[in-house]
Amino acid sequence: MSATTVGYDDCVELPFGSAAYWKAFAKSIPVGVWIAIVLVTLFVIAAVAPGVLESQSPAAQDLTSSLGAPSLSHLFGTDQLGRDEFSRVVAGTGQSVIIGLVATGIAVVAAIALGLAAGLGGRWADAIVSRLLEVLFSFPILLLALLILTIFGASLSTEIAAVAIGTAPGYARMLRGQLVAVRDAGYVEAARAVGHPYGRIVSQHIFPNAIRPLVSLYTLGIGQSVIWASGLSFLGVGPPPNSPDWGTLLYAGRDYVSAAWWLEVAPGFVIVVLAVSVTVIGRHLQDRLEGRVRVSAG
Amino acid sequence: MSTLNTTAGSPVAGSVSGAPLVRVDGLRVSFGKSVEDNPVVRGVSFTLEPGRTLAIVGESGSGKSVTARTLLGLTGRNAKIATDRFEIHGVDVSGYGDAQWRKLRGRDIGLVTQDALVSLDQLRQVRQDVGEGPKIHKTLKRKQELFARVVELLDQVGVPDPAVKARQLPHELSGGQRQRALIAAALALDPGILIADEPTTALDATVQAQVLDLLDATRQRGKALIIISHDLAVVSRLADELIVMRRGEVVERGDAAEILSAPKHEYTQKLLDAVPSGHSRGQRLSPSETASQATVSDLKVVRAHHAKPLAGGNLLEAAGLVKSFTGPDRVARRAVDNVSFQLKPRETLGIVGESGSGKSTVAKLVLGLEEPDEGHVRLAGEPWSGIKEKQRRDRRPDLSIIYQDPLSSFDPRWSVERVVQDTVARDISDTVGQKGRVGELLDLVSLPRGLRGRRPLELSGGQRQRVAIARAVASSPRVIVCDEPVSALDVSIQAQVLDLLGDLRDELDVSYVFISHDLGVVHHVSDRVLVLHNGRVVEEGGSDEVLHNPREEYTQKLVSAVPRLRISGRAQQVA
Amino acid sequence: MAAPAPRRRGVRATRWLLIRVASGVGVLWAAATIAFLLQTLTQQSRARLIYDQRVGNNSIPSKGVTAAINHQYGFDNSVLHQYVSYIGGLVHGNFGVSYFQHVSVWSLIIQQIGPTLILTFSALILAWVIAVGLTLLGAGRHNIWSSAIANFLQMLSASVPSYWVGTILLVIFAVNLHIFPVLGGNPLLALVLPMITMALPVSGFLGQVIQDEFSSALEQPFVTSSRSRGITDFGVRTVHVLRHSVLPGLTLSGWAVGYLFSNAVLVEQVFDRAGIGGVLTKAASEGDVPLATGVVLLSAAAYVIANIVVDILYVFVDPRLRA
Amino acid sequence: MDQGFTQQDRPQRLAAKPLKALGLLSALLLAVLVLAGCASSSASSSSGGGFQGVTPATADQSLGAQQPSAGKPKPGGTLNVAWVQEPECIDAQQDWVQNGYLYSQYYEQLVSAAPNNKVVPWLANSWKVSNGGKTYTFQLKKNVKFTDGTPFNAQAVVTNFKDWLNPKNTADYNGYVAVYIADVFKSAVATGPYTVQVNLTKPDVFFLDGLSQYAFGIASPKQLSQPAGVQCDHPVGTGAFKVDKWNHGQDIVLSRNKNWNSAPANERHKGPAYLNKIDWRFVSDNNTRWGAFTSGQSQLLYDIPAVDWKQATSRYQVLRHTTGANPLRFFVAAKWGPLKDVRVRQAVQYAFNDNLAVQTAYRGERIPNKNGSLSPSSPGYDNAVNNYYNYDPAKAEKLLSAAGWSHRNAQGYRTKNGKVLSLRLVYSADVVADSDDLLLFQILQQELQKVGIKVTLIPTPPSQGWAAPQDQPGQWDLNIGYWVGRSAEGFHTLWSPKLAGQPNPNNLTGYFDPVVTKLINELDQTPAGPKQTELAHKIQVQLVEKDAVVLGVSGMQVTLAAGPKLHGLWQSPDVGEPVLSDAWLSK
Repeated sequence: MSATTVGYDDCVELPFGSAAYWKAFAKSIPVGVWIAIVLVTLFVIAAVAPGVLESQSPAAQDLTSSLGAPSLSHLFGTDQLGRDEFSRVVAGTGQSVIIGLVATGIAVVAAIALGLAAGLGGRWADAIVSRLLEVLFSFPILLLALLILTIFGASLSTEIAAVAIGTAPGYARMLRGQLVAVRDAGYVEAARAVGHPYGRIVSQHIFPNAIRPLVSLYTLGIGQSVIWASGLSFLGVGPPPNSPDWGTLLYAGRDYVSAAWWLEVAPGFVIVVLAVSVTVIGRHLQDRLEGRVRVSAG
Repeated sequence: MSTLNTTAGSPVAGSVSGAPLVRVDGLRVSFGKSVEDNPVVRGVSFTLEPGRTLAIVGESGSGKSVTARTLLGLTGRNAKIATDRFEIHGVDVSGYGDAQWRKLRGRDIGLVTQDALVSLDQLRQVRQDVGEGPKIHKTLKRKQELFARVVELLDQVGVPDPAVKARQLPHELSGGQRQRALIAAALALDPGILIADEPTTALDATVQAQVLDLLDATRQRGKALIIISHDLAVVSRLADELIVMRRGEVVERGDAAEILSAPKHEYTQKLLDAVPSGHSRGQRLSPSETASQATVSDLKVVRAHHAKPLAGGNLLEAAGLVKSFTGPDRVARRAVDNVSFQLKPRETLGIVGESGSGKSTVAKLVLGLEEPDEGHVRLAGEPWSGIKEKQRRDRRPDLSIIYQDPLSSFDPRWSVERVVQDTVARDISDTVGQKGRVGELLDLVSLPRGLRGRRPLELSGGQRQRVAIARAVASSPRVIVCDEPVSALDVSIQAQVLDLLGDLRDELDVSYVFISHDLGVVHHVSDRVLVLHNGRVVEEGGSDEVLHNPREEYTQKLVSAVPRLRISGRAQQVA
Repeated sequence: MAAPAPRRRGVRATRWLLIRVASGVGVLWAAATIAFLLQTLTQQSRARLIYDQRVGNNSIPSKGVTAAINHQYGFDNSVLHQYVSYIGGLVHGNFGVSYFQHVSVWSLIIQQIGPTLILTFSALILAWVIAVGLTLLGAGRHNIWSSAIANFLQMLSASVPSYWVGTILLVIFAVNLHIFPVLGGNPLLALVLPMITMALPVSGFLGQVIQDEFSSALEQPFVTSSRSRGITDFGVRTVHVLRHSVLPGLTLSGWAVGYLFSNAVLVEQVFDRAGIGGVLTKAASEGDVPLATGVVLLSAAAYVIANIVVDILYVFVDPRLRA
Repeated sequence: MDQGFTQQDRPQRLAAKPLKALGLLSALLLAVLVLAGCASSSASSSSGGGFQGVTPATADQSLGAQQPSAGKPKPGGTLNVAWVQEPECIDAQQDWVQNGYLYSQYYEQLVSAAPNNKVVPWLANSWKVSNGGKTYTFQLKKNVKFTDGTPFNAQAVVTNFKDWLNPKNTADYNGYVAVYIADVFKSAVATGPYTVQVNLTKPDVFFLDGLSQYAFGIASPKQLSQPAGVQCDHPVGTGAFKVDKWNHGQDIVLSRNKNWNSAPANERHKGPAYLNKIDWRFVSDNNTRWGAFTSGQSQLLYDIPAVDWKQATSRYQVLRHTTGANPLRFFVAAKWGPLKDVRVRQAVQYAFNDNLAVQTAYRGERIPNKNGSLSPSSPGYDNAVNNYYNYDPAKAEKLLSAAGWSHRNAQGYRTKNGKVLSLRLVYSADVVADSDDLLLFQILQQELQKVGIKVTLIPTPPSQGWAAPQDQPGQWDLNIGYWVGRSAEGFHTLWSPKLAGQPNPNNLTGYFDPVVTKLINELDQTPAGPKQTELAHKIQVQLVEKDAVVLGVSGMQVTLAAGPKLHGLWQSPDVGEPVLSDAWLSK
């Protein structure tokens, strides 16, 4: 027998909330995750208060300096109308991030409803919802989104709905699996043996534990949603071409990729940075929730 | 079992004849920055001669497995190793690189690890793993030759139907067959040295005995054997020499028989004392400093609130329990078949059985977590099975459980305090009162106060089991079902937990249904014993009666298979 | 215990496959139902849509014309009648008629599905090659930097919009360096850039699961056990560990087919390749509902088939499932 | 055999949001024109109803590098063409102008468009106008066969007329044809095997102009009898090329019609085309299309991306044709909203810096034109009208203040009674407006913002077809569009209150001025000459100067770039189609 018990007697318990705790907490976060947090903070600032980051008005045209290469005064260069591309990217953050947040949010909420029905609703509910998920899963996400846009017409809300519908089955399936696993977990049995009512067991144990991975998945999903949504804009079937989101900038920049590469590279780069940042944070959250990262002195 | 043929594999190039097979002086191993940085092995020395068996004994974290692996150059990439002298076949191997070690592995030294299910590649046929050594070392190139050798090896280690089994997957073999196959794989190139690292852990007692016989036969044919174990009984059967390790250090070494009969070091003594058996009944297994410090009287008061007076003589009564499960092949199997027993107040009923005997299912039926197909359970004279969960809920505090794996029975998000509080909350509504009671309970099981804010994952195995016990007694139950509560623990921790359970029985006036595969443990704790086999009760009676003088053949086999400490003059027997 | 007779095993396998196929057909039936319901939800009058596209201007159709179109396309039947004839048509491979191209949806798609399938599956294979190659080289090494870099690369490639990478690759390697054709040309050469573009994100996702599993399999006792028989590091990685780590990758591959189909729509657009992507985008932007639905349904079918294949491969890789 | 076809059912209201078309003639063509006279021997080369002479400033051009002299034309080879939009159907019954370029490769009309608004013989060798301009008698070419072997004769022409104008025949009904002739068409009768007589209800001086356009291509009667789906994929004409295969989503392969003997009078060489095959690829993406062209994979590029215009003109031979009829312009809502006030409409005119906007958005590819009522390439175009509203923001501000929009809010927008002066600019994304047009809108947005007018851009998605609610009356204030044709017949198409007996669907503004209507009626019956010019002038002044119901942007320019190996390319004066029967490839 190799009982893999690790002695934690060396660890000094830190009171939650103390200065020392926070210091240790900060130390337990790797540098890469810190960078990601800083970047995401910048994105949040750009979304909430774009004026802070914009070096000039994103709409200010200067037709005499159109298609200027990146420089100190124009970090991402200027576009066809001499507008500062950096400011335009900043201005587009709000809508893009909202698409990501809302689409993923709707997907997660729908997934929770479906997942709960399947995971806890009994054999029939499980069978029906699981089949439904399998069916939804069989529709490739972008194709389903395009079909929805075909039928309901292109608009920002349809796009968000399409991305949400496309991504929800993935979350729901995961949540269902999680619920089923948690339902049979030892601590649920232990709680039953104590004599707690089932409702309390669901709310205290099953749901919180099953939902945990969704927190990090939600984070990971935001990046993918932004990518899908910008893909729809790229196909020209997303929101109106003059809306300020990144996908539209990419779509507009494509014509200029030879003449003014920065118009294509900059918004794409920003999407990648956002997606990677939230992925890094999401994975770190995953590690934390699964207990792979601990806050301790030493 | 046919004799193993010794078509000797070639020894190390340049080996010095007459030199010991292995000679290690001052072995130090560390996984830190340097060999001095928090070493896990701190100066181990031994020599190994042909036909001799060296046993290395210790609890987890003693460094015994690391020591064994160092002999194969498998300590790990980031291990720092230093020796004063390190020779195999008289050749200095201290500076060997991986390529040089590879030539030794399998050919000169074979390794048998524990838990054959995961030590064999589950995605490959048994023959592929068994024949891997000859294939890698290119001693047998033709497919037919290789297969013939595999069949021969499997036959030699006593795997029935070897030609068929060779083509099966590990999970299609029984546990014993797998362990034999693993030994066959280690013997494939006929190495002079065989290292067996916990070779019988996780095996049922009867199978364990067979595997030990097999290893013994190997040794008798001139192999040198190094056996690593936490179990002194296992070791006592085979070892010529014994090394006892603790925290990387050798605390005692010498002739096995001498050490076991007259241990010089107190740690060795403690280990020997900690082994539970029929003889240890009523005695403490661990030094007494871990005894509970709580004032138990408070706890008894709580009990009075909800315990109904006992009607009739039996606290718990199971009659004709039957439970079937449908397997993936849609065939229903009876996991429990006509099991009946009674439990009287302050009594401990031991339920013994090997894996698959249905003992855990009995636990679930007793707890009312599963409904029996037939038969019934009564608790304190009132029906416990066949009623609605709602009706059971109020009476659940009378019954609680301690699991083998406490970790999975704790919500991973919750602190130790909250885990216990969750149970307390049934009876006490105000938070201050709950916290106070939790404190008392954790004091009762002697869990250090500093650990109470931690999550279960951050505790050691013994600490976790203490939390589980605190939770189990929190509702002041009349009956606690203990399902293999000490199987995952080191022997000294096991001793502490068993002592704690014993103390609580006396102090809290509870009865136990104690389920275990370990006859020694069951004998130590139980007043009466129930022997289960394939879901049926084979034998029942007072524990001394059943375990000393078993009437049924199965029980006899079970009892005789238990490894005993073979100590001259101290003639200890487990059962 | 004797091995089951081969014939019995064959019968069982056939039965398993039949059940699997039947459930796949069930999924497709449900998918078709959903697709049908979506079609009936089309916001505009479908007759108006057809009329508009046909006349190419914004005149208003007379009632007679509308009725003629409604009759021609069967929109004047009850929903149930439409549903029955739609599903009935699907059974016979009739996906309806394109509103604007007047030919059967099936014939339009069948012309285009080939290049998409080639692109999708070659990208999947390339993704596997990249993921497995990097894993064999990098996973479980104790060099923190190399695993951190590998990890980062995987996250990066999973976070990069394919159309963006595609555009950049196209401009650099085709438009400017002329290494690959911009349009058409040698079909193999023309496949290279789109294939890489498609494979990148999938290799990131695949790499993550394969590598995770690979690393944990590398810690398994059977690895130590095999090493104790003298196997080389490379040997243990390829002979033992790889097979274990491939399993979650296979599961993911079923999903990846859908993901690749999605990305094919974008990548085909970027590289102006033939394929269902162009058909769908055009159908979507014009409102050619039967065509869009047909593409989506056939992709669902491809997904279902791919998952059956994955299940079969799974059994192939994991012999435990054969019993 | 006097089978005729009398139009009984008037076609439904037709037509259109302006078509993105391009017609033009190249300067090369001018030089070659003379040939037309020789080639048409007995043809009564009559002029169409249009005007004589071309405004020099807007002459079609051959720009950029001249092709090196490549010696004598060599037959053979495959021409790779990089085009933009792929049609739904490629038979002539789908009248989208993007299809027109293709049709011209395999369909032929009775008459051919020639420079200076002339028409010259094509499938008709000659024609006579009689009955006071109400009867046209065409003598057809003999021994001409459709590429499916069907003989071309009078009956075939009658069948085409019949099908074009029969709204019940949904497969063959031709909305574009209807717009042109439904108001005057009475019947088409085969008066001999090779004689067709077309009777009109009243004289129409633009009738021949209409017949010269791509939509009037004569299809094989056998083709017309096929179901819609077959026709869609397999058009059959008499042209220099025939359709081999349409790989949907990718390309259309055309091959030479070896028996071609029906060249128009303005064709530059005799006998079948030089090119063996044409691979007509659809590459909607600007980048890829340009890349395919510069890498030499395509020898002929359509619609040069504005951003590459400079490079194209400096490195390649570039052809540019300005289409006739109506230029690129905004409809200005005169019947509702703030623009109901003519002063506000005029202010918008003054506030729009067309030179800067067009130069920035199109980078030289297009030429600014503020006269939104008539294309600069159309005879009769009045340049004075173009200059009437020269950029003058100060005047704009004055007009707005005078109109009561004198207050400004915090954002700087003008208000009246608390209402912001706000305009909705509606455009059909990707169909009418491309990404370059979008830049133009954004510049206009900024220009108008400077004088205190707020502009919101509202795209109508392609999936809403031509019935977008945003295009309905009252839902927009500025609406971009163009109408491609040959010349002043565009007035009739856009500004007549009725078209083919129905309220005019091409006019979204609801503005129908009785004075203008009267002038248009007069114009349609007035042969070319000073009187006609005078009428056209009056209409332009009324529409632009007085009522400001259109805001001109630029002419509609159709651009082609030819690779170094492609020679002999020219653009038809119809809508600027590349004439590939004269083109050839050097090694």
